[in-house]
Amino acid sequence: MELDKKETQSQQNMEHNSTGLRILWTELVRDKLALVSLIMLIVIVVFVYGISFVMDQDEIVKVDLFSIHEPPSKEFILGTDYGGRDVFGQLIIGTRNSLSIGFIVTFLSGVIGVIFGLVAGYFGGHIDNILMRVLDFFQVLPFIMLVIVFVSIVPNYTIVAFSLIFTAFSWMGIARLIRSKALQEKELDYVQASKTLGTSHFKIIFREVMPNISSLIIVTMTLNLASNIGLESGLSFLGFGFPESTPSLGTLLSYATNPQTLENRWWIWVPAAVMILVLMLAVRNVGEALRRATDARQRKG
Amino acid sequence: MNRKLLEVKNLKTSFYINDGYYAAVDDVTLTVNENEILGIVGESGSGKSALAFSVMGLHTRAKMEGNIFFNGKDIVNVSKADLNKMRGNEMAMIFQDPLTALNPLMEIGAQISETFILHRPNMTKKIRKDRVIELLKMVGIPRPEYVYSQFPHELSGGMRQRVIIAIAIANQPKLLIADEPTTALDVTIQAQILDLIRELKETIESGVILITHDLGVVAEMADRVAVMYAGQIVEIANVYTLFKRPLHPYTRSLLHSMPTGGQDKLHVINGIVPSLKHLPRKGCRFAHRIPWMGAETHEENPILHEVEPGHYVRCTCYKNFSFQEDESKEA
Amino acid sequence: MWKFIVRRLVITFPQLILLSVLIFLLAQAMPGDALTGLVDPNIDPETIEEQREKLGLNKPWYEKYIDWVGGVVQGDFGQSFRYKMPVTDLIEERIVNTFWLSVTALIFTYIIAVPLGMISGRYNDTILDSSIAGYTYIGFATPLFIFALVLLWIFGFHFQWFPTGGSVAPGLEPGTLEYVMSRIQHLILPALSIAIIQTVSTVQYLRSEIVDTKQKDFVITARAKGASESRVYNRHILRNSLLPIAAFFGYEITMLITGTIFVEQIFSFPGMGQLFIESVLQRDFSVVNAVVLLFGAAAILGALLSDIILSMVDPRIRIK
Amino acid sequence: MSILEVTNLKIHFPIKTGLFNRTVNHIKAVDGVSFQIEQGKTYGLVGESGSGKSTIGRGVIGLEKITSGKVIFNGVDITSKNSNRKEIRKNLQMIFQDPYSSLNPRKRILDIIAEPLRNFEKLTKKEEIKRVEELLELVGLSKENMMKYPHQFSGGQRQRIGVARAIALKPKLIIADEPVSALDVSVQAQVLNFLQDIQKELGLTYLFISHDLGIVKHFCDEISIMYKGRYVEQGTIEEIFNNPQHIYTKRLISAIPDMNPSNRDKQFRLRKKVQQEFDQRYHDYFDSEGLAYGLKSVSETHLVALQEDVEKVW
Repeated sequence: MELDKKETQSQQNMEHNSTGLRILWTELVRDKLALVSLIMLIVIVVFVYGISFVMDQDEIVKVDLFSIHEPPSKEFILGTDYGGRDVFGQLIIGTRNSLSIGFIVTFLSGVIGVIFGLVAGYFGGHIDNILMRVLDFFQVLPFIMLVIVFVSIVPNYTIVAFSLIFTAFSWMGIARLIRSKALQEKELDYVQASKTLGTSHFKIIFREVMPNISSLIIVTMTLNLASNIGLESGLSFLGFGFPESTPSLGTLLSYATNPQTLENRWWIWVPAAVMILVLMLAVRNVGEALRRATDARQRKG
Repeated sequence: MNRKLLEVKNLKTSFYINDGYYAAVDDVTLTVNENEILGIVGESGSGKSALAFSVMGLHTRAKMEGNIFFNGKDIVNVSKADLNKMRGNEMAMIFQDPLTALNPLMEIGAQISETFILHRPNMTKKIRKDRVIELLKMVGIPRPEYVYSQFPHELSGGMRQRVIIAIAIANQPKLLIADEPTTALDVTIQAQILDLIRELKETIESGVILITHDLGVVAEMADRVAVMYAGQIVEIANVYTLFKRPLHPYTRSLLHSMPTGGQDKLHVINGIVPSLKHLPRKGCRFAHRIPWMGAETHEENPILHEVEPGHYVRCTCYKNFSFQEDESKEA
Repeated sequence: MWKFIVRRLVITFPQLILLSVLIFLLAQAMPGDALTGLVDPNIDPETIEEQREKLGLNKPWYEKYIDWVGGVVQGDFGQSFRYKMPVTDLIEERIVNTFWLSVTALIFTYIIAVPLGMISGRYNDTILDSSIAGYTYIGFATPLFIFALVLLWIFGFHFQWFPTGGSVAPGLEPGTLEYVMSRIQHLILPALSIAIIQTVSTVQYLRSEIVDTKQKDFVITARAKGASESRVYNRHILRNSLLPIAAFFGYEITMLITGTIFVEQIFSFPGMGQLFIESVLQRDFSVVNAVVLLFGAAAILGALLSDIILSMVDPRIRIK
Repeated sequence: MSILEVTNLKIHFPIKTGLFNRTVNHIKAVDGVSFQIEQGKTYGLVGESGSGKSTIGRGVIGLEKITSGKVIFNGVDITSKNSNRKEIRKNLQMIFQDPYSSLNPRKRILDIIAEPLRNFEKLTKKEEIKRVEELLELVGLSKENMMKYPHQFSGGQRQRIGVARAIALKPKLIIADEPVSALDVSVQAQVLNFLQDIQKELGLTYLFISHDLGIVKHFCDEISIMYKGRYVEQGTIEEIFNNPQHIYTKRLISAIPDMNPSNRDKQFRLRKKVQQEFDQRYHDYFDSEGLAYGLKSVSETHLVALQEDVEKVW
């Protein structure tokens, strides 16, 4: 039984590995919820980036003291905030900014994490030991606090600076995951075979091992995108995200720390809250569907 | 002749895979008598382990049809509570992988004692411990008092397999099922474990089902042998008969492909064992792997039939079968 | 086991030192120093320079670091230039509040997570499991601060069941029952929001741990012994899966820290998290440093504690 | 002429414990092993798990760091720093145990077989495809398979693809590390026959590592038995199987299940007898650390690890 099970399992693994990307795609399309989420995401992205292209950002963030805290009306679909600024406009720009930062940070931390993890896992031994101690240290630190401190002391604070700080403290999760997978992968005979065939370490890491964990990378990065959007809006909520002039979804929510706004002016913060929820759920749905596709065991139930 | 202990009748065990049920064990009929070792041989995917799990009622998600009579009860239809009364008591199992079959967080003593707690609830703690230590001694574990309070990871593979055997024989079961008990072990350890199983069988006088992929193990251990291929039994015979006069083409091919020394070339069986989903559901399942024999020599609906007393074969194609090499020599 | 613990401790010390160096370097990068808050801007530069020399602010960085660490070890975090009082005094009352908030949140977390994880692991792929999965699904996607805001909105403002800010109602005498009750009342909402959101990962962790254990070979061995399903579950599966959970809470400290920062801000709860945000906004950096150092050390020690507990309960580490 | 000459090979793995990962001890995976393989022959290394047989193979090909000793391959000392690694790599190839994990599931058969060619020979696309076609034909697979992925093949076919990759550079020596132990009996036969065929065709030399005495007996010319990193006995097939000298060899041989059921009681008694001898005369065969003694020759080709004066007792 055991032997049979192992055999079929390894066969299955190989099967889904070899055409991994294609299977990821078919699985994603088969999962109705994930498909709907994906379509919704695409619509939001196109809509938000499209509109913000035509919209005049300066116009939106301009303070208009004659129309403070107006409820939704024809002129302002979602009303205005304490500065008389159009909430709908801010929502669009905010969503765009939150998404952009999410993409950038996910990509950067993904690149760092994957390289770090692959190197640590593939070489193992002392290199792994040292790298993992570094990683342990970074991971145990309270992420939010350090980002806040860095954000507050960086001299000319820009979006680039923010992305870099954010990235500096968010690559560890994926690095740990990739490393543990690389540790398993390098023990497999195909890696040993490549070594005996005279292939260089660099080639083995990136041409042989990496393609075999590509689905894991995609899945993890998708799920990271969701959590990065959440973290960014949290930081903006606390006032340590984007610079004041660039609205984010968290900025809109931070107005709700004013009890008056929280209690009586729902139009300012509820849309942003809903938007964050929708984005995170949609991205997660896609990510989870991808993960189910890669995790044969979960698929079997 | 010994009394019948276990009778399996037309057993079919199916698993749900993706889109439907597929039978891993298909139309299996066999008996195990008291005080005998029945060997079941087959390659991976032949359904031999699925059969063992069926007999123990260990499948959680399988659909079982047919009957398995043991001690007057039909395991296929017995209640969970009754099944639990039988398992570990009247019938017990030895598993393939000693490294994973023991609970890593429980002391060895506690894991063996559990069988007494379950089936001999009146036994006092003191007696229980004595019995466990006695069992450890019986399966050849040195320093049993010490091992009693050790954890599995402190023992070697061979020692762990002995512990698993101790668990299995604790209540002197009438039927002992050994599922590839030595596959994960080195040859010298294998020999020790097999000798141990044989000796224990003599002392507790139980029937044994020995499942293995190794023809050599069967030759050394079994009284009777059932050969399984693709979920079915293709041949059952007394062990001497089977090794001297095998009939079914699969049995004969298998024996021919073993390196025994002396041959120049090993016999190669064409093709591969079909996977569960792609089994031919009609006709002789081995048909397509004998390239030099046409389909017409195989029966449409082969059944296991008795060709001489105690020797059963599925499909009548064996009458026309000889090895290609032999044929070409004759020609 | 002792070897393991000692090794683990050996890893912890460099972590603590690294943390202190990091914070010290951050402090150096921060505008202003210990004197900035104290001196009157009208005093002439020469006097300031004199003061600086006297306070040791002109020493090389490593000497300053040693002075600073020496102070920290004795509980001296310097002066808050905002409040003109020692940071230690400022932190003292806040830390008690945050401690109780964290403990309450942790208790809630375990009350919620363990039963849910057990149910959904044992009855996986049933309706019960799916409904719990529904909760974890929403919980994962909901940022803590949004959830806390909504709780505050509904139960604080709309129904007015719970206070909307502070740690205790004003005017109550410490030590009285009313005082204690009021404090508890102030804790419930913030602690619950942390627990309900943070719980999600614990539920999932426990569930997958149980589902994994269910498929282990030794579970089949137990069944083959004739153990009933409930015995198999309680004696073999649950025991083995709860073990990592027992050690989980040390790691939760990092999550709790993040949680308190948000929640204290939203519920105006006078704790360390709120102090931290306030101090950063007011550029009261000596306070910021102290808070980061304490929280960082708590997280490092929490991880240490988890590993030690694990090494004590798992025989595979205990006996080597 | 011997193509591979190993002298006093030692491969030790450090055991690290303590506070600073200090090396406190060594696992002597291979502890002073010497042998030579003649061109065109098959040399079998036999032992149980942990005997160090695989480590020798991995050490020779460079997957494991050699602690000390000399490995002379094709007249070149490959342990010395200045030896031409590239040339050695080309002539020394390996076949792995697990046909499922030894082929990268993400690569087409073409890319798998062409990997060594791309590393060592600058071929045009066309030449490369032609070479791969030839190799596939040699291992009995059609060229249509080139664009397929490993999962589309059975275990036996995959193992042959692994062989095609190993012989792509026309090596002189192939290290086969348990090449059939992951396969079913019927498929084992197929791969073993095939390995013999290409050996004749290409004049290959094999270092055949296995735990299965039955297969070794069928496949090898000369074998050695390993126990805990040391040689216990070395000789031709006839010498080892018909005239085993060391108790461990006897034990190993008596443990092989006999395919004739009529012999079972004889086998059982033999094992009991060997076990008795093992228990009684343990110290004649193993030193105080439980390791084998140094080798002494019984005949020109037959070497046994025995204590110096044990012959007198005999």
